[in-house]
Amino acid sequence: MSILRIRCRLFARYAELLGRDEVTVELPAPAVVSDAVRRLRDVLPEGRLLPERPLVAVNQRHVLPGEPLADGDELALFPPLAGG
Amino acid sequence: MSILRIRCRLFARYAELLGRDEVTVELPAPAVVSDAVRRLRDVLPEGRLLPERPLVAVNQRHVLPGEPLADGDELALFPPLAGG
Amino acid sequence: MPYCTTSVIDLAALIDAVAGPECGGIATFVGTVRCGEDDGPVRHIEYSGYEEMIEAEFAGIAAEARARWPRTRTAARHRIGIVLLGEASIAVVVAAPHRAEALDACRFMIEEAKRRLPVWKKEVLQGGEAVWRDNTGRRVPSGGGPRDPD
Amino acid sequence: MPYCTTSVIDLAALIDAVAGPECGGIATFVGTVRCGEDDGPVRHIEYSGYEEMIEAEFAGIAAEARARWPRTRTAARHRIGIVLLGEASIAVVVAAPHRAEALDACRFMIEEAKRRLPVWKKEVLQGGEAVWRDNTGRRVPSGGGPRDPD
Repeated sequence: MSILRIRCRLFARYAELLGRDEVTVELPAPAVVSDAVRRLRDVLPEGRLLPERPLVAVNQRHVLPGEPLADGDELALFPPLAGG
Repeated sequence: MSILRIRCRLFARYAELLGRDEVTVELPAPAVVSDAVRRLRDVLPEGRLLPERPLVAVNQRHVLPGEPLADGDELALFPPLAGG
Repeated sequence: MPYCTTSVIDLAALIDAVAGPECGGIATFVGTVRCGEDDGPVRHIEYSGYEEMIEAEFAGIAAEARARWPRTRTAARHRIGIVLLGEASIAVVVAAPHRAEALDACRFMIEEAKRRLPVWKKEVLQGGEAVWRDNTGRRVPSGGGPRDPD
Repeated sequence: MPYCTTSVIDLAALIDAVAGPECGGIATFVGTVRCGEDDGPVRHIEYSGYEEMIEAEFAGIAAEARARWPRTRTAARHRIGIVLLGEASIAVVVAAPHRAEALDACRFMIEEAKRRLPVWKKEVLQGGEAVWRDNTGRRVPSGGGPRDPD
């Protein structure tokens, strides 16, 4: 069974809440975005402050929670957007 | 029978076509805008160059050809508008 | 503040006139004299208008916009006289607390201005010939030519 | 040309960048930091963003606009960092041969920017307290507070 290394980035309030803006998680393949989010909620101190279904981008592209992940992907977790 | 004196103004291409930008006509009351336009087409040299139903304003307000006229009104005849 | 001007339109000044701390969005539209591929070689445009009525109509359009979108602040100008290629002939500026109001009111004002302002334009071509041009894009030679459609 | 900037947004420069003799209309939208009656006393706003992705998203939005309205030319900026009351946080500028294309594309771009740009804002109140504010208008105290809705 292969392992996916996913670089997870936290932005704005999420980075503030968890006191960090980056963490790498390893997941058994195959995995989708929501698997990585669940892992973050489980393993990070204060991880439960993250929502179960945050806005997410993979490799700088907005995606849905069912998006498959590949080894080396960057997963970004976004609080509600506030641009403009 | 009372008489309405209507000050008629011609703008842009209409003024150019008829070589004048103003003429006063007298009409028997009651009269509407289209009566005044018909009179202009009848009495002015080159008056037939004016359309039978031009854009019109009475006292600086856009109106339809059936608009009643009152003594002293100003009637403006407009070529198709080109503002903006 | 008059809506007609014979000077270059200063968009920044119009924006300054409507901006304020309670406004979150400013929408503008600027119409410029163009010389596109489907046009002949235009040297400049001469705008003429019934200026007192332009003032009345533009004031009415602004009042209608503020009645429909009460929290908007508006400014507008139409240039009269010779306008060179690329210069602005009209500008509409609307500030509002939220963007939808600003965008909707700006569009309303430019559409109504096009429809209602008593303004005419004569294109002066590179060779010196002049043609009247209406808002349907139809050209009519200056000084004669076919009658308007009845 | 980067879409993110930490400097004051220069609307005139953006307009100059898209204007041209083939363009007959220029539509712009500028979003400004406001302090309206329903807001608390805001001192300034701190915008932060995922800058590489803002560049990618804004470039995508502009490309989509040009695909849908092929004759448009576009320019846009989002400011990052401290933005004072009344200053612009975002500007979108669209030039086109005809006004409908310019207005439609401008609106499309600002709506998509609001929806897609990875940008966040923290309001710093007069007393120094900071609150995160999302685009629904909801305030969340900085550093804690309730979870986002799932």
